[in-house]
Amino acid sequence: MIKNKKIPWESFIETRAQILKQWHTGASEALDFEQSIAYLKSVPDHKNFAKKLRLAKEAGVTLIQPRAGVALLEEHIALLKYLETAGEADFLPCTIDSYTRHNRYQNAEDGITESRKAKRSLLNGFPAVNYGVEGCKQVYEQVNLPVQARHGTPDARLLSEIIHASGWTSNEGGGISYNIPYAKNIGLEDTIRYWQYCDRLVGFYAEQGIELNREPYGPLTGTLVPPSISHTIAIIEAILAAEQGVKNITVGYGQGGNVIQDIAALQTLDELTNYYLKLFGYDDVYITTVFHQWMGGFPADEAKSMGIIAMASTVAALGKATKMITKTPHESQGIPTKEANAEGLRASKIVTQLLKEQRMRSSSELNEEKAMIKKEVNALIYACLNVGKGDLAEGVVEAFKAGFIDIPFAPSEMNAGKILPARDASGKIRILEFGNLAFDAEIKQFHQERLKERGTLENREVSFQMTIDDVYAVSEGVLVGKAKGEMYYED
Amino acid sequence: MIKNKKIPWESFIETRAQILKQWHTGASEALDFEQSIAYLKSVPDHKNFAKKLRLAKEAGVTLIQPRAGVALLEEHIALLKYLETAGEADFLPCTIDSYTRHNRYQNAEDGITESRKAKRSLLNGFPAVNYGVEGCKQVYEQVNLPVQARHGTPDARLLSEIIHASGWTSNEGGGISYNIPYAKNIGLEDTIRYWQYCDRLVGFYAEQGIELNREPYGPLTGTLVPPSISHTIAIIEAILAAEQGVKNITVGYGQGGNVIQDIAALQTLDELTNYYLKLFGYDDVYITTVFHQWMGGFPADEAKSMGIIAMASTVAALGKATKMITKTPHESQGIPTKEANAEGLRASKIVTQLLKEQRMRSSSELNEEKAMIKKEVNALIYACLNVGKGDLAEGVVEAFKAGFIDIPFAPSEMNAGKILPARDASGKIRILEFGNLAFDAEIKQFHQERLKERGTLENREVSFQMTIDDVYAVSEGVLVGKAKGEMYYED
Amino acid sequence: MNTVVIGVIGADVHAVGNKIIEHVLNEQGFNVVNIGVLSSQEDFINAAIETDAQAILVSSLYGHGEIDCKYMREKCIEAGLTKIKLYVGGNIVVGKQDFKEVEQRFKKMGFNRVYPPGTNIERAIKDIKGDLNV
Amino acid sequence: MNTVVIGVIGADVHAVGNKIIEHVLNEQGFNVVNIGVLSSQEDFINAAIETDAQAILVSSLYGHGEIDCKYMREKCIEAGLTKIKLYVGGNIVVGKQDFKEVEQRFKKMGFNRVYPPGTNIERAIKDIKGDLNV
Ligand code: B12
Ligand code: B12
Repeated sequence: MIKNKKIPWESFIETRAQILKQWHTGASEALDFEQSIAYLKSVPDHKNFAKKLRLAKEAGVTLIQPRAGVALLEEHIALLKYLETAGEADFLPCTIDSYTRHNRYQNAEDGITESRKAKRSLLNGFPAVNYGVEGCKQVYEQVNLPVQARHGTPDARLLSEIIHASGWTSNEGGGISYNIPYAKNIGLEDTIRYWQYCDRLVGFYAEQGIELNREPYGPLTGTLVPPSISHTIAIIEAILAAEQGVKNITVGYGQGGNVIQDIAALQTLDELTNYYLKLFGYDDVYITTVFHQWMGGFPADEAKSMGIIAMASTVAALGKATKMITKTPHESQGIPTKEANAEGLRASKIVTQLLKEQRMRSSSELNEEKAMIKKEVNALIYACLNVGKGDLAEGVVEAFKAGFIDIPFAPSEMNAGKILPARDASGKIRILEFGNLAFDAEIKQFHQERLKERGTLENREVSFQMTIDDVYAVSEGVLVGKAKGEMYYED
Repeated sequence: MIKNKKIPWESFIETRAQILKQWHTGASEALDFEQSIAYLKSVPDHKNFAKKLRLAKEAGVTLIQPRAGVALLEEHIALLKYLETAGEADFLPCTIDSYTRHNRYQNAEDGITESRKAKRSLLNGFPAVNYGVEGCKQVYEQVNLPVQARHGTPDARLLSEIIHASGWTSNEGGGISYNIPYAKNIGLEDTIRYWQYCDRLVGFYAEQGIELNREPYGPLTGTLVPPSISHTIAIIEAILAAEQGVKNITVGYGQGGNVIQDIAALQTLDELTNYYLKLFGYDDVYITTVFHQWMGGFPADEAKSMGIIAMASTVAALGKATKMITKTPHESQGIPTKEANAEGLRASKIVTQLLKEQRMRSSSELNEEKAMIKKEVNALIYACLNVGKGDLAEGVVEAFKAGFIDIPFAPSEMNAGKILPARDASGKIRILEFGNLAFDAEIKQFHQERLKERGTLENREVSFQMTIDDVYAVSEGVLVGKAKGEMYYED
Repeated sequence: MNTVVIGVIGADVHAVGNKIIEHVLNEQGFNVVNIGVLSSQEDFINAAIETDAQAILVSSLYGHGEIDCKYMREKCIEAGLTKIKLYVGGNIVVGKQDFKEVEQRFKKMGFNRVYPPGTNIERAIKDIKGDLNV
Repeated sequence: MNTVVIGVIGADVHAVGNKIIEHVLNEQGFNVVNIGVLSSQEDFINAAIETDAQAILVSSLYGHGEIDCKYMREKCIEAGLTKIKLYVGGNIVVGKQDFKEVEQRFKKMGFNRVYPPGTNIERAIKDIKGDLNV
């Protein structure tokens, strides 16, 4: 059974030899640690993800980062440059294509070839492994901002080796968050092990005096995920990363839609992650937060999408997220053009800048929400520790098996898939069906009461139909889904 | 001296005869009260401004309205129809051109002629008086939403006669708010008298069982106006309107930029207006509020403008404004195209709809801000009453003369023009130079302390340079203006 | 009973729409065989053969739909599914493209009906019922 | 001393930019004659004659600039102001138009320099100083 234990150096090195053979680009000399360390040490502070995040947190400002990645290297670089200048991005991403995410490097290679022929990207991201360190270094060298890999890769070991050796100073992902929402039948133990490797790599660089950032992927399925559930995953992945020696971690959260719940979530995410890291003895980890603009279905209309983007930015700024991942007016349609991507960025930029001196202060509503989130996270973490007999890695695997932790709408068979979320009358995400979720009666009652309130108000049963209505709601322009045929009061 | 006294019917009728002679369209038979009353009685509820506002307030939803007006009748109608359908507007405006606002009907006529020749609007609004009741009825009849005249006309008597007789169920303006920001040397007594006439007209229709809405113009110069000052004007104009028999009033406020100050302003605007109306014995006036999206200089970039628009919508929704006047991505450039106007509307619409179940609850910061606004408004109203020996009409005229009330950046010579506003460290609008503003030492100290805090933080003098920096700030993408050469921390 | 196979093709893991389509088709009286996300053409075809399905509803959200759906009609015919109806929907190409063109491309590949992003599934069900004479 | 007349032309009441222009020009050592908002061509010309000004800075924000500025150069010449420099800035036409074209239109009307929306006044002052050899 998997344990939350630092991978011994010899065993890491042994695995590494295997990993680097998975695709021919793994054979590059630039992957020799001597070379990669020297290269990473040459990264200036303003291109170092970890350092820039520290500065932002101290200044109390929310920095912005888009998603972006295309099949062809030159085009990818041109895209990033555009987002840096015309988009005023603070951080750059390289969003990796889905074949690479599933380690299908041959498919990705074909995708590159076909894209060259078609003269447009047929891949939904940048196939970093295929380009190898040489290609990825070009990306890093030709931009002036910190670069991060963003993906959804259950086994990102080769990818991680390549990107860090190329000067990319952050890597998104985690053994749970890049499995449950992104895979169907890959074991959790496996993916946790894979990501322990990725973390160990970052921990190794840390030992060499190189500070890299790691970002557990917060929003999970992006669809009505209650904050306590995504927080629990984020905290566990932060702890697993810290054990491998990671010193700079950004925990994430996807906008839910209720302003107060979202700000409560942002504040508790920071507070709880710090609390648990210290509790488990990881004293020197620097924590920042990332807020994802609405991750569910978008409306087709571009102006309305811009509305959501700026509204989300208001929440991120008032909640003092350190970073925000932006969406674009093309979200509902497909991968955005560079222009659309930059529009989303600039709308976000002005809002975060306008509000940088402001923050949401406590109120009884905010305090109640924060207290609930904390109570729920504590219950979930406790359940994991309990079934893991004190070990969080083992614990989380067992907790998923038992359904003590359960993520709505996830494709993975490792996930019980029994809980159903729905919004309460003010749009806060609550739980309708608990499955085996490790909540006590008091917590459950709180959720049930809130949903009953909504049911009474809307004069209907609290049922799966509410969940469905809520899934559609935002793309139809409201937050709380209304029963079919019911009049929306809007004019 | 002017008094806050209902205009006697005979004297109203006498003046009316003169007014209707100001331009040939005043001679229309449709202006006979018998005809206009019958016409107004045929207006269905969903096209009645006053009734739709009531419904919105009860539902707790924020409805939206653009600005729009062009020189040619057919084009103006097409524009409104477009904003109704493609823009999803809830209310329609007819923004009146600047020649009409200054009663220069011959200039407006020339503008119509030249616009026909040029095949594009050379006027900055719709010249309603020139089109007369016949033209204005066409506007009303061809749309499905309530229609309002929005202008800035010191003497809008003829205009008001024409628009109401045409089925337009709301009129923006007031004797102070359509003078001080919109004129240079027209006496306050005169404009108050003109607007008493407009209100008396609405009051007359009310006696006939026709509910029309009146909207004092809230944002004044749109430039760093402290909420207490615009509130005071709004409250006084509401009282003057109520005295003339107006029963449905929408008081307004222009976004300042600090979220908490803006929400405090929205809440106190409603609370104070109701309080003072009752205090003066006007018991049956229905009050709603209107929030104006940022009224100062906009950034040139369209995406950033959309960001401001949606951020403003977030504030309006959380502050539960009944109505919001929207801006467009073309704001910094010029009168928007219909497409740009509709984009601003749709971005606003989705935000107000998403947030319709949410509102900002009290917190100590909000409470403090509300208490300050109330204290300041009370001081200003008290000063007016005092110099007016109990009469608010006389009082406000005297108060302006003495500089007890003073509006920043106003063009009018009736305004002392001695106060200077500036933002505090969190972007709240405070006062730097008080002139003769009727604030006591305690209030002044509060403002001074807040500004000193900012000065210390920015390590510079509290001076007019701060005001200038703040005027430019939003168009440069920040709220609190920074001293020249100072680094903005943004990346 | 009208049996339809649904699933999400290729390396695509978008599960939300798939779960909702299952629910709504069930509600509307179909016998729904849901092979879920990350399904290959073979998975779809095998499921259709095993369950004697009349239609396959392919979802593709992540952008690789154009690559993943190539030769699907040919493979159906090879496998003996000569009469099966093929539907595809979701965000089936990379980026915001002119949908008329996209539709043509997929019709040429042998899909009977092609749906644009964010299609309301209930509207599509009307088409399907018509096509299958339900 | 370099005297310049500033003001806002026509039925235009936008006062904020005007007040800031006055402040900045003063700071930069100009002798500023501010005739304020709602000023006619005659007001500008009379002020320039009375104060022996070397330049007139016309602001127009509200959209009627094109109508309001017509024949201003001709009137200046008539009044004997044959050498005066004419500048115009603000939002001088209705709507978002191609600025190159707008500039041409106003140059034809006899304006020496034409400024687009949101022009930073300090940058314009550099031009003015150059033109007046300050
Ligand atoms: C939620 C979401 C996610 C979640 C998915 C969680 C999960 N496991 O389900 C997460 C965050 C994990 C995710 C990941 C990724 N996503 Co995603 N995601 C979305 C998002 C925001 C909403 C999708 C959704 O759930 N909608 C709600 C459901 C109810 O609607 P639906 O899926 O559209 O399905 C309905 C209809 O389309 C229709 N329908 C669907 N299929 C069919 C078939 C037929 C025959 C018919 C008739 C109808 C029909 O009926 C359904 C029910 O009403 C969309 C954008 C959007 N729509 O706003 C992007 C989007 C689909 N994702 C996209 C991408 C690219 C990715 C990633 C590659 C990451 C990236 N580059 O950013 C990865 C891919 C991972 C992988 N290997 O698949 C792109 C696809 C781009 C394109 N086609 O050009 C989109 C469009 C976003 C964008 N504009 O870039 N994503
Ligand atoms: C604040 C404002 C108002 C306030 C003005 C208060 C007051 N009395 O001053 C109020 C609310 C009263 C108002 C009213 C109206 N406004 Co107004 N207003 C604005 C707004 C938002 C900001 C203007 C401002 O103060 N900017 C800040 C100052 C510092 O900048 P500035 O004025 O641009 O001036 C600077 C530069 O341009 C430059 N500059 C200016 N002049 C010159 C001249 C020279 C020679 C040089 C070198 C430089 C220069 O230097 C200045 C200092 O840096 C603008 C839009 C915008 N810019 O975002 C619309 C805008 C100017 N208004 C507009 C309109 C149409 C109106 C109204 C007709 C109402 C309406 N239809 O909506 C009325 C007109 C009333 C009238 N008779 O004039 C339009 C003009 C449209 C066009 N040209 O196509 C604008 C562009 C908004 C829009 N997009 O529709 N407005």
